[in-house]
Amino acid sequence: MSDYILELNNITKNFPGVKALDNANFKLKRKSIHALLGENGAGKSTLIKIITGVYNQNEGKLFLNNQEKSFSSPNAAINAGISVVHQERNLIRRFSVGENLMLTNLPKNNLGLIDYNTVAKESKKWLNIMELDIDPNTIVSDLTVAKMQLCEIAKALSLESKILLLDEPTSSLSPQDTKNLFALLKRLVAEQDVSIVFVSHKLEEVFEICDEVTVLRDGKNACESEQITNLNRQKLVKLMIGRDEQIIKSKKDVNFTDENLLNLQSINTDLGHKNINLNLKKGEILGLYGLVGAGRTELIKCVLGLDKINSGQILLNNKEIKIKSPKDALEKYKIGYISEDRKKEGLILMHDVLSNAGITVWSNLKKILSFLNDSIVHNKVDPYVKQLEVKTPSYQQIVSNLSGGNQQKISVAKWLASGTDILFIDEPTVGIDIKTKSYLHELIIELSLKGTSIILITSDMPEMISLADRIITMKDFKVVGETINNHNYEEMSSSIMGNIHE
Amino acid sequence: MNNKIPNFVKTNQFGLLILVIVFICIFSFSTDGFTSRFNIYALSRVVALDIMIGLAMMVVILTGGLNLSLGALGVSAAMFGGWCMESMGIPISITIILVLAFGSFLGWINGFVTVRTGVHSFIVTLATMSIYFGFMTLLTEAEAFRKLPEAFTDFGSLKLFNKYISPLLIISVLTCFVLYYIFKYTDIGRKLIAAGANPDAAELSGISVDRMFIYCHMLSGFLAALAGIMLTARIGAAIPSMAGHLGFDWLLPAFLAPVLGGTLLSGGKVTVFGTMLGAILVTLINNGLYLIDVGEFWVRFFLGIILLGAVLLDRAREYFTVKNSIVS
Amino acid sequence: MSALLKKDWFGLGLVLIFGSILISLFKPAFISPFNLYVLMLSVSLMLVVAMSQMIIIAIGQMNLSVGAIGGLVAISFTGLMEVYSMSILPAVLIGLLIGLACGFINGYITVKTGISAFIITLATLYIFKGMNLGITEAQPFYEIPEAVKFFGNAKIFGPIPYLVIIPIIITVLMWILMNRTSLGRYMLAYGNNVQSSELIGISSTKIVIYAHVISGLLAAIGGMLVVCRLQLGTPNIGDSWLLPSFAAPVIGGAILAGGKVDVIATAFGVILVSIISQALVIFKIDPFFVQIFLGFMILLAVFINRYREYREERRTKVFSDE
Amino acid sequence: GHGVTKVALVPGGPHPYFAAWEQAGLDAVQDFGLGKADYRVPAEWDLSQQNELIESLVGQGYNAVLVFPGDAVGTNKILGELDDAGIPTAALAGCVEQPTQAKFCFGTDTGHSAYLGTKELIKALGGKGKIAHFTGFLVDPNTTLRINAVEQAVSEAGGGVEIIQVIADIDAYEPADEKINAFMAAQGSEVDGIVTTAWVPAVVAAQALTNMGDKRIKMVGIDHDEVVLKAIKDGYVHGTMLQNPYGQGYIGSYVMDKVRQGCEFKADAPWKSTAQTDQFIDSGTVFVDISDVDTYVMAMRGISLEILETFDSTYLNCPS
Ligand SMILES: Nc1ncnc2c1ncn2[C@@H]1O[C@H](COP(=O)(O)OP(=O)(O)OP(=O)(O)O)[C@@H](O)[C@H]1O
Ligand SMILES: Nc1ncnc2c1ncn2[C@@H]1O[C@H](COP(=O)(O)OP(=O)(O)OP(=O)(O)O)[C@@H](O)[C@H]1O
Ligand SMILES: [Mg+2]
Ligand SMILES: [Mg+2]
Repeated sequence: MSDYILELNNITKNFPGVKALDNANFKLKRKSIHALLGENGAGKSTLIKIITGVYNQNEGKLFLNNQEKSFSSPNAAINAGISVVHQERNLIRRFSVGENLMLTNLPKNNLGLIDYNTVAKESKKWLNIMELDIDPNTIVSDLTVAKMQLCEIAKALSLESKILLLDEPTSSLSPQDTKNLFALLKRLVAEQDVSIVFVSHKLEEVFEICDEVTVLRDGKNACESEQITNLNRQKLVKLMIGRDEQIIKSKKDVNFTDENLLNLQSINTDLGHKNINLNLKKGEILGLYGLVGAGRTELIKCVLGLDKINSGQILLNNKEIKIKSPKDALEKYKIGYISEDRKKEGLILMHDVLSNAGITVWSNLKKILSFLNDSIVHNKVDPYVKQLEVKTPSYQQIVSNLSGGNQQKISVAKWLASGTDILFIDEPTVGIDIKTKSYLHELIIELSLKGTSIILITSDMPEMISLADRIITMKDFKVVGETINNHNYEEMSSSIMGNIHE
Repeated sequence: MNNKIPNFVKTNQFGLLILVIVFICIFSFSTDGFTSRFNIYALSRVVALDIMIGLAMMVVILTGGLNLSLGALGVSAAMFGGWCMESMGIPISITIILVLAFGSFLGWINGFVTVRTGVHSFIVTLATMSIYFGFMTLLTEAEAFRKLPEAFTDFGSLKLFNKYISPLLIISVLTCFVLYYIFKYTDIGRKLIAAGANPDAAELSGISVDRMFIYCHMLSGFLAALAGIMLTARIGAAIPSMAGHLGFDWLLPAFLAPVLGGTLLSGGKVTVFGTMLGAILVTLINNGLYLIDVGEFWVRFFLGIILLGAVLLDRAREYFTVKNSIVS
Repeated sequence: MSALLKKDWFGLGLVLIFGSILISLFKPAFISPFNLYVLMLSVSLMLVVAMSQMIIIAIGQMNLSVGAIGGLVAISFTGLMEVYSMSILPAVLIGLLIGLACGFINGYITVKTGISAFIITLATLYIFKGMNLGITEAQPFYEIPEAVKFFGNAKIFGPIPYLVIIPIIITVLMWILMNRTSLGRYMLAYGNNVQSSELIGISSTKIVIYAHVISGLLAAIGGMLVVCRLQLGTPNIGDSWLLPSFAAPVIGGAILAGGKVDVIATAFGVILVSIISQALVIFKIDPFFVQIFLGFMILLAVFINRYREYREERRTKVFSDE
Repeated sequence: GHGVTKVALVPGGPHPYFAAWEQAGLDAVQDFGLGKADYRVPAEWDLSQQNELIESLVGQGYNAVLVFPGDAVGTNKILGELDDAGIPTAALAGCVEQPTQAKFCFGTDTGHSAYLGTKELIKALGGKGKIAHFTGFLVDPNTTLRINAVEQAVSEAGGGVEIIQVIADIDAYEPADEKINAFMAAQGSEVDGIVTTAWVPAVVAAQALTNMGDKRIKMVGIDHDEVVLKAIKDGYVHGTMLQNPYGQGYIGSYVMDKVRQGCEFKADAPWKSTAQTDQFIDSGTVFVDISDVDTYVMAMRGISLEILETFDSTYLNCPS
């Protein structure tokens, strides 16, 4: 019997217009945590989906415990003892947390009817294991993104499978949640003989918990089951992107003036924000840090007129303004917002790349009688799409067929094209590979150097510290602290965490 | 990308076009009368109306909604036109403008109520269908307007192109081109589509989705009113029952054309020429079935079978083209 | 209490209670036994039809052919008894079988081709209705056994008609199905999010076919109940079902994009629609005003019930992505 | 000298009322030597469907069309176009409104029939009482005629009779059942008589009275649905206004053939006038109650033969 619980040999997968996997190999050792890495669109999720019966490979073989298998449906994979957390959220939003956790195996009473008491009890058990303090009867749509992600992991655990596939499980988790999760994963491997595949763009995490690494580049193996101990960050990055990583430059010369551009004065909102005071200076990158659920996104949405502001003022250039809608914000005040939820709010998934990238500039580009054609839009957005190296067969590709990271690039590109004065950027690098991440960082800095004022929301502390000029910390819908960033990681992070935990 | 097959071939429109041609061949060979001048002329008028009705529904389907009040709205507008011409003696051209404005206004009501109350357009238009039709019946006391200007009614029976084609068809085809232009080549058209496809994302990208939805409903009202005028011209009178009780008779063609044409019911995608071809296909089949003697009572049955066959064939075509575009 | 407030049927229940009290204050005849009997009859029939649509709404689709199935079964049921002198039970069974077959056809084609159910059932609407007309040539069947007539018109006790028995059983079963069985929960999950539920391992084929089969069966039952009630099998049965079949679940808070239906609220929706149309008769509304009133009442009812969900509902689409 | 006559008999949609036309057409072919007299039914009750069918019939070589107008006004246009194309048409069973190019209307004066029915009802009520009127779609111009006719009959009865409610738009069984029963529940004890002027309400109201076992309320229905006839026999319905669909189809086909052979209508033909047309020939409207419900078919046949025998001499000038 070989060491490998799962083996994929020479897997090829074709999509219309794209070869997602090209003779890729993957071997998962028993009782190991195996990192599956690669740039956006490298084929990681596709591989996971082939293992779990979502797609069928065009060529190649899959062995489970040395036996050749092919799963015709997700159910077949589940029954074979493989559980998975997909990159996309797959909870049923209108169902309770408990029911979602138990959905594959709803407990029945002797009449054959679902026993909701047991559902609650059983699911509570798994929530506890995850150290999640959620009432199992909570409806999923009431949860924050992070809680949903944790629930999804709890759900995968509840199947008690021997193989656990995690596709970017930590993308919206806070450092603390991530730490807890890793402790749990290590315990699972040690105590219950579970083997884990771990996909992530955060290399620190990979070095923290993984034993072996497989890297994909353009659907091919850049390396196969390499011991983590043989690798370091540079080597890994080089495997992934084919060249050395560029170190993010932090923005050295602070060129913003003391002039206040945007001012929020004692804002109270329907959603519960209390007495929020904020000022954004011209050319500044103002960081808005907080643990997930601190109310940052919602504050921005209130500013954009999507939710009600009960009292307080918004000043632009010291003149009071009333923003009624994002349209107002964009067209009257040149304020834009890059959403954290690209699927729901950032992109029109069923439309092609061109119309997604161009949506914010249509109004500006239109000619007489509102005339507009593809080439006008193309000329405008092309530089930005090129700059971000969006990997797409053409501008006519439907966005939902792009990999997650490339989708994110497009939702950024459209705001770059719009040329706003003020940009709210919400979690810009969730699910973005390191190469693009550094591009994005450069871009944000470049933007601010060119005079765009930016409010940056991110839960990625290193990112925050390398980019922001000044960091405001929020907690429970209130501002709890403000720090000038000196780009010293140790100092800044302890000061920020100090604000939060005081 | 694969270049062996031209892009047009991959579209639903192409599939429809083939079907239309196939059915034309079948019917011309298997029936006498199909290609007669009278029949083609008659077909052109029916098609004209079905296209217009289909387009009126299509622009609301674009928002992910429905307009059940389409028929009631069209008839109300037509009756309003009849009243303008017969009772008020308003000249034809001004009447047409008034009717279109009136239709747009009723559409605006649909849109406004939908957007402002948050009640679904399905329910809103179900209710306004009842309300528009009720007011129309009440105000007209179910009386028709028959003394319309001759220039107007003559237009409905005008025969062009060697007496083969009704001018109504030309209006519909022109409307198709205008709509195609709007959706493809204007800022506003793109915004309508974006708002329909993902309202949240569109809103956050600086599009006023509410306004776009209202525009869609107004456009629907406009097109329905245009259909109403065309029908009035065709039957030479404005009649309360010309679209059946509550305007129901328009609903099936209204759905059939865009749906066959490939318009996505979930919104965010329009196919103007698909809708046109869809309307042509349905009218052809209907006409052909009357000509081939299947027995009138079975006409509906065969229409259903053929419709089903048509969508299945189209699906097969799609499957085939997708398979062919896979890189290997 | 706050849990109660969240229920879809709560607002509707209040509207129903206050509405009924208001109507009976003005017109005491409203709560006369005979009127209650009539009300129960019309509610019974529509209840089955609404459930037949509701289950399809649950999976995020539409069934335009409910009426056509009901009509086809109604005339087959009576035709078998009249032309082939079949006795009631086998006729009922064959009727159910036809409903099942029609539903299966709808479900099977929908799920196997991936074409929207709206289109498939639009086509089968023509097919089923066409068979109906082709068979009957628009002639009704009249020879109905006495037992069937009795069932349609006798009362159990007081104002309670026999006819309510089956719809009540169906409603209870539907409640259990949608709330206490995995099949029902999977249907809702599927309606919520097709991709997710497929990833979870829920079989689309099974869900869609089951939902359509149940819908077909319910439509068949509806058709036969109408026969009991009308005491004749006319080819027109089912023609007027389509809009009410949607109106009741939607008034009851169902989201047409799928994943959210409420059996009790749907039942209340049926009652509400019946009361409104009855009130229009009781108050002797001038026939020329009836349509206008009806429109405003429906809008009002939905508006009151929906106001709470204003935000969530604002941009829900009729159809989920295909 | 105009070739064989091929008549199409086109009802407004699938409906049992017209079923007799089929046999009538076949018999006419036998008896009068027509080329064809076919019963062709539009797939739906829908004016444009009917128009489409008629248009396609021309393509199939029919050269005379008898049509139940899908709309009393709207059907005129197509009849005009047929006439222009040299195809004679006539309205059958119901009339189109003038001006029209239909040669004549052969059928029932819908308004007058409602008027007579109401008169019969009032007679049965002994000249006083409260009555209700159930009728079809409001947008059908015939409905307005019927409502007015019932009102006229009531007003002529002096002050003794009162219309307490009109229920319209109930041409489908389920809504009719719901509304008529709701009416019975609310007004059942008050109302003395019911007049129905459309097929479906007549069936449903007859059924409702039968179910209730109520013989106090007098009802006059319309047409010959079995439910109505049986209720008359059982004493729950006072009577019904019958028309003569077989005669319409039979004689209609005959006349179309004559017209195609070049016969002209006499200038002084004794046309009757209705609210819609003044070129009306009554195909026979009779009131049937329990006394003659079993024999009405014979009576109808008598009427038909009588019309047929005198038709040429009364209405036509034929080339010899
Ligand atoms: N359903 C699909 N249809 C067409 N192309 C697809 C489909 N799914 C994935 N692709 C393409 O296959 C390639 C691999 O995508 P995949 O999602 O596996 O990338 P990934 O490695 O998971 O990237 P990310 O880190 O961004 O999640 C991409 O080019 C993507 O556009
Ligand atoms: N008092 C509250 N009322 C309503 N929702 C709350 C409340 N407290 C927390 N939430 C939840 O927290 C979320 C607010 O988090 P928001 O997205 O604004 O946080 P954030 O700081 O932007 O975090 P991130 O963007 O990292 O997710 C809401 O989605 C809501 O579900
Ligand atoms: Mg991925
Ligand atoms: Mg956020």
